Amino acid sequence: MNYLIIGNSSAAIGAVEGIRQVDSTNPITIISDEPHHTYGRPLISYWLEGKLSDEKMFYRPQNFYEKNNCKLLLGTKVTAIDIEAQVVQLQDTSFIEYDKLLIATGSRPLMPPVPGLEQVKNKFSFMTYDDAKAIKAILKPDSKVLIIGAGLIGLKAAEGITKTTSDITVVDLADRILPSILDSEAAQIIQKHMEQKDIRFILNNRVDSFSSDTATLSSGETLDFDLVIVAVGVRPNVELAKEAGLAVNRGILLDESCKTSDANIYAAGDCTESMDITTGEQKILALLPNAYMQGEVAGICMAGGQKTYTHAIPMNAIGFFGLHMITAGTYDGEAVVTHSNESFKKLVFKDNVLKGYMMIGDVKRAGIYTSLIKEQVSVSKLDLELLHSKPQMMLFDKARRLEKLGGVHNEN
Amino acid sequence: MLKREGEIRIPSGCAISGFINRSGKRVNGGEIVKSISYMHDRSNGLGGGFAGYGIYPEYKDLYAFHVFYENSQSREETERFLEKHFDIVNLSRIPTRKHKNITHEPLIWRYFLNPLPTKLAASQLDEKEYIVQSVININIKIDGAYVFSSGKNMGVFKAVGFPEDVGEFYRLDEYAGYAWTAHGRYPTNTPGWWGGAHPFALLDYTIVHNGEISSYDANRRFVEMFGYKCTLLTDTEVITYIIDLLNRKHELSLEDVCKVIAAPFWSKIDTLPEKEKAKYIHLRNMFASLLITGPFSIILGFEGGLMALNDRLKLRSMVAAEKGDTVYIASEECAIRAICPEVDRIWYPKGGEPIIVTLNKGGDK
Amino acid sequence: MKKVYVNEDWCLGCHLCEYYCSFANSGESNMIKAFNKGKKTTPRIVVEEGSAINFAVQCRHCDDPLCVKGCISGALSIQNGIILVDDTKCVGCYTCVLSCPYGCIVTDHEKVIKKCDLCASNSGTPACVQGCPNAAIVFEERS
Amino acid sequence: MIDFLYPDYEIIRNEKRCITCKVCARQCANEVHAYDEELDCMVADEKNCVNCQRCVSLCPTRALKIVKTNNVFKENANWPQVLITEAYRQAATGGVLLSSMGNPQPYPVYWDKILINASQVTNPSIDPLREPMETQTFLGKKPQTVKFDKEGNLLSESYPHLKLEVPFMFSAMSYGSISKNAHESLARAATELGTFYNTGEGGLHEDFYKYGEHTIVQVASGRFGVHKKYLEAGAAIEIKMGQGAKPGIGGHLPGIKVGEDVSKTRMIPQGTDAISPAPHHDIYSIEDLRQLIFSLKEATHYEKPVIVKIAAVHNVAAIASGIARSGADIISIDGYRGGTGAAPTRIRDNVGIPIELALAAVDARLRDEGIRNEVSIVVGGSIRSASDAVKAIALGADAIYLGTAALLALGCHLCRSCHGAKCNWGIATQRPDLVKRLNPEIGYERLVNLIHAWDHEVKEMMGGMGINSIEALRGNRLMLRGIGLSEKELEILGIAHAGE
Repeated sequence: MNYLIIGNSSAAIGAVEGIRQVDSTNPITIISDEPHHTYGRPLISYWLEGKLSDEKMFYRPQNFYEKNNCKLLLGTKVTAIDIEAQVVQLQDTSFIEYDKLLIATGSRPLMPPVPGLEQVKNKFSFMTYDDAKAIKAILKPDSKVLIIGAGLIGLKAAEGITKTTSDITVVDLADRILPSILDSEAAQIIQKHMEQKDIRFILNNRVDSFSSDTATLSSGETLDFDLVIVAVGVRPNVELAKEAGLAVNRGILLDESCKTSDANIYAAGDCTESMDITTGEQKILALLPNAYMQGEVAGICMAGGQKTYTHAIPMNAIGFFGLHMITAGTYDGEAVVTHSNESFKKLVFKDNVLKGYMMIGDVKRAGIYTSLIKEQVSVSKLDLELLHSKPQMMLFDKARRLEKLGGVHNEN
Repeated sequence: MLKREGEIRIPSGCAISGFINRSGKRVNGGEIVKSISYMHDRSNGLGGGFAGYGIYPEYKDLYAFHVFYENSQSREETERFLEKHFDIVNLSRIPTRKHKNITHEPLIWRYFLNPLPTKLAASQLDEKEYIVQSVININIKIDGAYVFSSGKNMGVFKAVGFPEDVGEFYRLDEYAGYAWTAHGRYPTNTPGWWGGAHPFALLDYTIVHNGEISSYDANRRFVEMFGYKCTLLTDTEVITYIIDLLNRKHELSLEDVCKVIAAPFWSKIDTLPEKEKAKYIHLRNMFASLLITGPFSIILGFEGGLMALNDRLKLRSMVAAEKGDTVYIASEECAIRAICPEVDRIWYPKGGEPIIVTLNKGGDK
Repeated sequence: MKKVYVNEDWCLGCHLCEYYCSFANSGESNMIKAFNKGKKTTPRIVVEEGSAINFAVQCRHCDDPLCVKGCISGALSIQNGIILVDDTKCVGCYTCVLSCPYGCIVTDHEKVIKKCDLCASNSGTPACVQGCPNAAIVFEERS
Repeated sequence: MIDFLYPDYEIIRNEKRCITCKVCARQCANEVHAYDEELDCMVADEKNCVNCQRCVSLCPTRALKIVKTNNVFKENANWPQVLITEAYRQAATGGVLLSSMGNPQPYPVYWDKILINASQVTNPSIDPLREPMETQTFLGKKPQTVKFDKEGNLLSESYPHLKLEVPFMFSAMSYGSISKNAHESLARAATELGTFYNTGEGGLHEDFYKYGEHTIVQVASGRFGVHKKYLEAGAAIEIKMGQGAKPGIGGHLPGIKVGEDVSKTRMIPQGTDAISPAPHHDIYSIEDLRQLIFSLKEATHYEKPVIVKIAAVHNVAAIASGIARSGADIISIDGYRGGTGAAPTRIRDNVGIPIELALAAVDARLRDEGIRNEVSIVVGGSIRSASDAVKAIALGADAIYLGTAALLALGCHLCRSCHGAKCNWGIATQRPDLVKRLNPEIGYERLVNLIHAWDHEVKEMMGGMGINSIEALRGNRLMLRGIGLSEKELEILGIAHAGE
């Protein structure tokens, strides 16, 4: 048996660890177009901020590949997959055979078609270690930075550079920051907090055109900048899969064992679609935990084990300047909102189950809510008052608690 | 003022010796005197005594009472009592010889007698019980009188002194018996009282004992519920009563008597087959207060036999030997070798396991 | 593997486990120092109090731990069955807080995150177990 | 209104040590401790403090101690402060004073005036670590005959008896007066130890029928929880005629302790006071007792020994003799220091006699009458240690009932506030939040430990005396000597004075 993995991030690492749970011997080959030992992709903002040294960037210890009997081909691009021959072709036109293949190609930043953007010299995306390194190389204390996009990536980028420069402007088309995960009330809290740290937001607006150091907004305002960070979204890297003839929608389509339409090919991570159980829709859930767990399921199944990945939901934990927020699920339903001190919490119920929540500030024990969403626990069985007040195990009945916490089986 | 037996309980160490000829051959009393003399150091001159069985063949159907009198009033009073209740066939002083080490001797008398049938019938007691009650009566009620032997065809001879001196004093070389026991005493604080010397006797039961039982008061208070009165406060006395109660009154075999006084441990009983287990549980439960603890080695003499027993932990020395028809038991091997240098077999009986030797069928009675 | 379990029938809600936990992880040689001058130090065990029921909750050291799988930095790992956090790698994103179905990743301002390590870094029986006055918290093997 | 009542104790809190963990406040059912947010420290109001030591025990930094207040009334040798205070209390309420646990007054404790013998030189002591040492005990009427058939099979009668692997049993403490967890601890410990616990007069909780082989079921004047299944459940039946703490009166369980479970077990309505009549209204004389004994035997097919429990009162020897002749298998005598969950103070402190004297008198009397084998004697109230037990057995007891000592093993600190129903140790209470403080898993183990320890000490003392089975200690009064006792006391105890 010969395993091949395209990609070297969370999904790929999950797959290695999944394979090794079942098969401790057969060789694994990992091909990545990035030149780095596996690193935590979301760590780049912390690195940029100076919170993390280079050696702490690594997602797994230095001896990881060796310990797991992995052959590593870094800086190497796969150009094609031949599903009949069970080989992949590399950029140097050589071939590598596989018995089981994992596609974990991830996603890439979207570049909006704004006139003049192509000519901007100091423009960056914020997806990779190299992106962060490039930004750091050029960033100076008096740099004027323009960030296009007030999503997670854009705002983390803003936080990452705020120690170096204080002239940061974030522009977004939407009426609020983090529009995909927060409602306007929650967004306001974060925005206010970030504004206190001198981040400037221009919302309901867009850049109509760029010159080399100026952006003109649709409102007519012009902004000078020394560098632009573009963070308007990502696009899954599905081309290889598509060209090989695998079933692909927006992302690669998988069954519950993370297998593609070809029996020997699996996929995981940002390049795939998952079933969001809060909506019942197939969608790309570009989240690190999601990537890892898909990768692990794929790995186990590639090695002949059995495991399924079913309880996917959108979820995010993130903090800006010490203000933490955790969100999960979807917000279509009946909301229960509580404010206390500097905290905000919104629980959304539909069809008698918790569908989603947002917590800002006090996020203690949020995972209990997450598990309610994932397990689709009927709230009629729970103590609602306790449920609304804070996440706690007490909201379950005794039998359920025993099962969850103790493995204590009552004699009766 | 030092107190004597009966006023205080006196612990003592001792020597014991005994032998029996199974075929009933009568052996000169000098033998047992010689045997016990070899354990001189186990006595301290404050008490010695002997019991001989088969020594009165001419009076073998009569009870032989040996009595100490402190004065002639007590003798007169006792004899009035005896005459009232018994048919006295013979009475005399017990022959003794002067001995330099034996002093302060009381008046020592012997009576061969039988209960007066009318008195016996009127008492509604069986004969033995009649004897026992009479002996207790004399010992408690008549000041200065003490019956120290009361069986048939047997007799106890005891005094304050070393046992070998006591043997000479009583001229034991002039008696012959099929079984003899002897006792040398090592009391720790007594001026010595003749009645307190051993053996202790009741009917034909005699006990010589080496040890100090720790269960004494538990045993005493129990047997006293059944009409006994422990006047001497000695181990030997209470052990004799226990044996009398179990063997004579409850008709337990001597083997079973041993299972009461040196009962098997519960841990042992638990492993026995059902039938035996039920029996031993019954015995231990019923006679719980007759378990004897603490060190003892005893030789029980009775009509037609000897029984030797050690406490269940064997805290006192006791050795047994066999030569032909004769079985020897003594505190120390030297006491046996002294009178039987070449034995067929010699062994150390285990704690709680009795040696019971009885006359062969047809042996002299 | 031996783990810490709480039997809610015997939990008195006295909160001593929290204090013993904080103390054990304080690095101080005595408890008074650990809480000196009102210093509040967050325990890695949480007592939930109800009207008649109380119980303490701490890391279950799951066999299939969502916190470890979701960790963006590789700070969380399983070593000999114990889920440990490497403070130097943790960036405080709280994805583990989001993931843990028992609410057992503790956050405070002293460290990025804290969690029960079964007192592996201390010694022997976990401090909460030792300190429980009613044996409601036990350290044992359960199937 | 002034009530003239002042706290008996002061709580001394070492502020340097207090870490404000609030465990004292959380654990005090009497609400003595509280946290003051404004002051950010713990405060105390000792008015309701009963000195149960719960807070002291749980304080993780040993910041607490409770001391007797040194606030004193004007000294008066005739009117001690406690009597004055009691008068105030009664003047306020018009009620009978209630107390709990055993008589605490400074009457002589005869156990402390009796010394035990040991072997020296003339006979050897026995090492219990090397030699077998037996404390197994049978309770019940002894067989009177021993006969075998020709095959050696036992023909004799036998009587129902209890076999104890240790000479201790747990004495009657009702479910209601103490908690279910306390009962479970006792039941499990008795089972593990091979001995018996006693339901007391409150019936048997349905969860504990499984411990029946190690249970003595009690029938008291209130007949609470008594039914056929109950009688059949136990290994023996005890008729409670009296209790050492309150001879002459019946039991009283305050309604506050009668919750759902207690009500069901006792077969009485929830929340009502459970009051046992002073006498059994079907026993006005000794012949009536005989009838009840045989009714109970009849009901249980003569398979179970019947115990009659009496309080030690002045003519206890004659009463015991009567009971021994009434068909009882075991007589249990409860001394005036025996415990209670609630008793009128004046009765607890002034009625009855010491168990030492009662036991000595009863044992001697039964022997004098030659009927000691008809019954076993079990004594309680209060045996405080293995040495007390050795003395009791040497005086003539067959076995020992332990009540207070067992509660101590469970954590009782003898604060003597059981009647308040707020026992902070989860023993003498029915409040669920307090009851759970006694984890039977711990409780039973501590009971087992205590009895094992005492049993071992008994064996050690026996070994010292050269005795290797408890039968040989029983009634062995020669092993005892009195010290500082009068001729009369020595005579009653049947022992000599030390030095004799």
